[in-house]
Amino acid sequence: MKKLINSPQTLLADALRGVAAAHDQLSVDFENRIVFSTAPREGRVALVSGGGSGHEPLHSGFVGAGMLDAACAGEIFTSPTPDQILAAATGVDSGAGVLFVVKNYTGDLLNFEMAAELAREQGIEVASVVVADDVAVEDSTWTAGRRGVGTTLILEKVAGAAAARGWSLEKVQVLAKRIADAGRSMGAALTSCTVPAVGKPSFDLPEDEMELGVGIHGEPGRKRVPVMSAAELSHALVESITTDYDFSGKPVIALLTGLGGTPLIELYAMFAEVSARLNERNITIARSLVGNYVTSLDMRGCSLTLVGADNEILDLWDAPVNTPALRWND
Amino acid sequence: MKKLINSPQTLLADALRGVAAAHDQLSVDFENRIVFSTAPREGRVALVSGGGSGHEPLHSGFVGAGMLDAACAGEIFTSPTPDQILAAATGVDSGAGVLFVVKNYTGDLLNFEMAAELAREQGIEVASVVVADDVAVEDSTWTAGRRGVGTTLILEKVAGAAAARGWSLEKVQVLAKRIADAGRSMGAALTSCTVPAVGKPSFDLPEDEMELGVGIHGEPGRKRVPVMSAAELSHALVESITTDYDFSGKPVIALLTGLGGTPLIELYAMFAEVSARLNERNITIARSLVGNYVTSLDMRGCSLTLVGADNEILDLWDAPVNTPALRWND
Amino acid sequence: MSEALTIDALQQWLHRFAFDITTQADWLTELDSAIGDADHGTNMVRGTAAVVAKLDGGTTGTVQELLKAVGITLVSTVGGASGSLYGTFFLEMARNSPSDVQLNGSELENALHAGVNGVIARGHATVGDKTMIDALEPAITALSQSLADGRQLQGSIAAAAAAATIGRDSTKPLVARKGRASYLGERSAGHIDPGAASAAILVAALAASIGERTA
Amino acid sequence: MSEALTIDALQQWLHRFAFDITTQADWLTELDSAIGDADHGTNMVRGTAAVVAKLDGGTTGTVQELLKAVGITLVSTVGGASGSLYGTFFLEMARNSPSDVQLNGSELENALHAGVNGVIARGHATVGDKTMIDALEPAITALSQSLADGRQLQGSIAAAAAAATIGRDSTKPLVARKGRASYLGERSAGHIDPGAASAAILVAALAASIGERTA
Ligand SMILES: Nc1ncnc2c1ncn2[C@@H]1O[C@H](COP(=O)(O)OP(=O)(O)O)[C@@H](O)[C@H]1O
Ligand SMILES: Nc1ncnc2c1ncn2[C@@H]1O[C@H](COP(=O)(O)OP(=O)(O)O)[C@@H](O)[C@H]1O
Ligand SMILES: [Mg+2]
Ligand SMILES: [Mg+2]
Ligand SMILES: [Mg+2]
Ligand SMILES: [Mg+2]
Repeated sequence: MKKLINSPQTLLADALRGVAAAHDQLSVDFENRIVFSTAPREGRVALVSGGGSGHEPLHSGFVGAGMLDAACAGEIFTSPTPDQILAAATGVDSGAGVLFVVKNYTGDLLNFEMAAELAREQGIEVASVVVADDVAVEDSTWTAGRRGVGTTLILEKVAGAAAARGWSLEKVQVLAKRIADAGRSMGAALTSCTVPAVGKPSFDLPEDEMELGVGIHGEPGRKRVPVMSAAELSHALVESITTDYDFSGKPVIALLTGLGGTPLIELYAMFAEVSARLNERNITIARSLVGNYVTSLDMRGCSLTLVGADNEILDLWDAPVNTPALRWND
Repeated sequence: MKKLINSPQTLLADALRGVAAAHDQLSVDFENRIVFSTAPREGRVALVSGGGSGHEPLHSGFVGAGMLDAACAGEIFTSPTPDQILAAATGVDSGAGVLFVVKNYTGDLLNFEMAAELAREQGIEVASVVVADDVAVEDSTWTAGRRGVGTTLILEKVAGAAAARGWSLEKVQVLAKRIADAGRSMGAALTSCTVPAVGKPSFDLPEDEMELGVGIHGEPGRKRVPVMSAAELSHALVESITTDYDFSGKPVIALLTGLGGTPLIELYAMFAEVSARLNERNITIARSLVGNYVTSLDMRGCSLTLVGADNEILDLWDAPVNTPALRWND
Repeated sequence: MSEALTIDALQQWLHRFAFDITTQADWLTELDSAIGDADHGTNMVRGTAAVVAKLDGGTTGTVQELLKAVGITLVSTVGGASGSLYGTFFLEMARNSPSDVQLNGSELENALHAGVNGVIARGHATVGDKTMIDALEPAITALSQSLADGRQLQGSIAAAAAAATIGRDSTKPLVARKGRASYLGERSAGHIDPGAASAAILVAALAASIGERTA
Repeated sequence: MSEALTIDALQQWLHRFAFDITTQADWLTELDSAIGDADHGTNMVRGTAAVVAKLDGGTTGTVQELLKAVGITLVSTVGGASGSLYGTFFLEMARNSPSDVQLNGSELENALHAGVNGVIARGHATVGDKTMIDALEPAITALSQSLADGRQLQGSIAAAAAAATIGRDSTKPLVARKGRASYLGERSAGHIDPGAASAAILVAALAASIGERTA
């Protein structure tokens, strides 16, 4: 294993020091591993998210004016603990309540749930929204359901803008739920990631094969297939996503994220194909992001997210944001 | 070789299609492989850069209001041709002249030089600035001199802001030269990159070694050393840079770029160490960027750039910019 | 009678648990690599080490206080699914333990039962979902059965440990319906569930520490 | 006399050059991997293929026009250092060729000389810098010497090709002072320069095509 780190044990603490050193507009609680925005939040709803580390810039890179008020960093691929999340909630609440943005993993659900119970005991109004957008996973009430991936970022941006405009907790939650419901994702990996504490790839992939339907934790995907061209892969991703949800007739926000080790030139080549596939289906990309936004350590591959939008959502998407990883109109 | 591409032959064309699909504020000349800004440039100096592809977001990701007016994309690691550059110059000139931002590689120098000759024949006023900031290469008038790496981005931003403010070509060039003179870089690689047309890594690195002093073209570095911790590597990079140029007493703009395949969490861990090393030397980081900005295909590793600044430069750095990869105060 | 578990015995259990987790951490992580996210060993080591540090910090108090401290420590150091679930296990044990310095056989049975039920209430898993429940549920059933049959605590806990091991192994052919492994669908079959493996270690540690004590 | 090179002979040279570049492209790229950026083979294939397409497109005209078209094609398709330098080579050859449909021996010598000097003027390399000049310069010297010695054109060009090959091999121990390889410092020693290798192919192609013609 080769990484630019001091040691697996200190990686998270070191990275948080780096975040603090790089971004004046953030304040880092090192003990609780929380990245706070210094943007004013008096009298408005605050957004808290978090999850296992290794998905950077998710979530710490989306903390700042117009997006998250705090992000809790768990250990690598391990959801944060209730006391961390509670500390974030108490740190950001100004009386208007807190929305928890949770990705649908058992660990995240349980820990955010325990934190919500504790926060409510302290008189903080808490609402939650759960993102479960990965169509690679069959949806069923008998299982843990779908994983939460790229829709999370889009939800954090749009809901963050609504909170900045002073919407009530209930309204922000309803909006967030609307985004979560209208988002679908699917990913593919060319290589596994290597969890630092493990020191070797989570799975082996022969030179001529790829994993279709991977998540962002180095778990194997749904299917191992021969390596596809960008055109073929775009077809597979778009087909899976659009047969799961009908995007026709609405503008979509598209996110093509690399999984951490994917160079931008490849992502652009993929995006050319994705946009061609969507064109063929008369689906209009109203807004897009191409880059490494929701990652899985050093994994190579990509994940496509589409969120069905409307004018209200696009307007909130375009609203000012000032975070390390997304910044515009500020 | 595993890549998200259709074929090595079409990669560049595909990526340009992706850039066009992702960014409304850019217009792409596919035949000449030029990415143009659609920002108004009437009556002001225009900036043109370019180089071999494989360094994305450099340069196409820095095209837009407040930065580059056009970027010429060469083949992978191959500088663009004079006719491409000429087409860019004629495309952006509005009579106030054009500044060529050139990285110091023989191919880039010769091709931009030929293009400048051709442009001048057509009555376009052209000035050039050459970036040669890589301290891993010994500086000598008997050789090709130093490579141009990260300072390029900082120069493009600052000079772009000056051009947007209506500075004359001469003034913009003098400023650009000032940045080029005050910038120093040094990089290290954990792995080689793989040039798509070659299909295998440009060099092999054993699991326990790294290359110190690499450039951004998969050329081997100056020295092969045992893999270092982030703390040790930060020491090596900062030491090389600061013994080459005296940054004390001025604010610096720091760029820690990944080389394309480096996850953000590692870059933040490195940046924590870099900022500690600079602190120890009483060097103040006034502005910073951490991310994959000047890359070498899928290479893993990082490169540190420091540019000695002053209030004028910082003010221009903070000026509005709206490009795919850098955007603020717009 | 020697059938009661003292605070010391409980501490010994937890130390033993921590030790066994540490020596088997790589295996747990390997199991989690196959069908999860390769962190279960690391998670459990972090949590059980924190428990040991907490215990070594002193101030024992009652069984209830001890178990509550363990639960809180696990919840606040492990993270992930297992942190919340193992934490709940001990917190529920604590809520169903006497404010005393020891537990007799039926009190222990009660507490363990409550712990397992707490995990089920939190995680909504049932036997066959390929989770730690596949080890915990048979273990508590075997314990109850054995005690009901009039066997001694030590032997009954040994029976529970044996049942947990069998339950752990029973997860191998299963297709997961809960936790991260469920994302794999059919591909989750053929691997032992990491949480079932750590749960079997937990019960085996109890048996071993009681065995040592009474030996 | 048969000592003159016709347009046809020049075309044959360029076709042969393109063919030899294609078959040796992987080797050229391998040389460039060792001390450069692994694109020299690809660059030269792209450029020479474009030249062939241009030639096959027809309208020959004079030697000057032909060589100029070749130079422009290389400049506008190759990129990198070699595109500009090989382009300059042919453009300078063109500027120093007669507006005629053939070149006699001394005209060819003149043109090649001008080509090499053009590369030197652009790139500022001298013999020993570990560049294409290490193959080109000895080649033109050998040609001139041989012609001055009164040998025939064909034999003189064969001598030039032999000198280019020796020049190419002479780059192996050198520490590069120009081009990308110079970034490696001492580590550039021990490898043949890719541009010297392609330049030796260029001269060898001229010798071979003349050999074939007159054979
Ligand atoms: N809903 C659930 N009920 C009971 N146990 C569960 C549930 N979900 C997961 N688990 C257990 O947790 C284990 C995984 O723990 P761990 O790897 O530490 O957490 P994570 O899955 O968050 O990475 C699984 O092997 C499984 O036994
Ligand atoms: N200044 C120079 N003068 C002469 N030849 C040069 C010079 N710089 C580079 N070259 C030649 O160009 C070759 C490299 O060509 P190529 O790989 O196609 O371009 P690049 O170096 O831009 O990638 C070198 O091997 C060398 O022979
Ligand atoms: Mg986990
Ligand atoms: Mg090149
Ligand atoms: Mg796990
Ligand atoms: Mg080259």
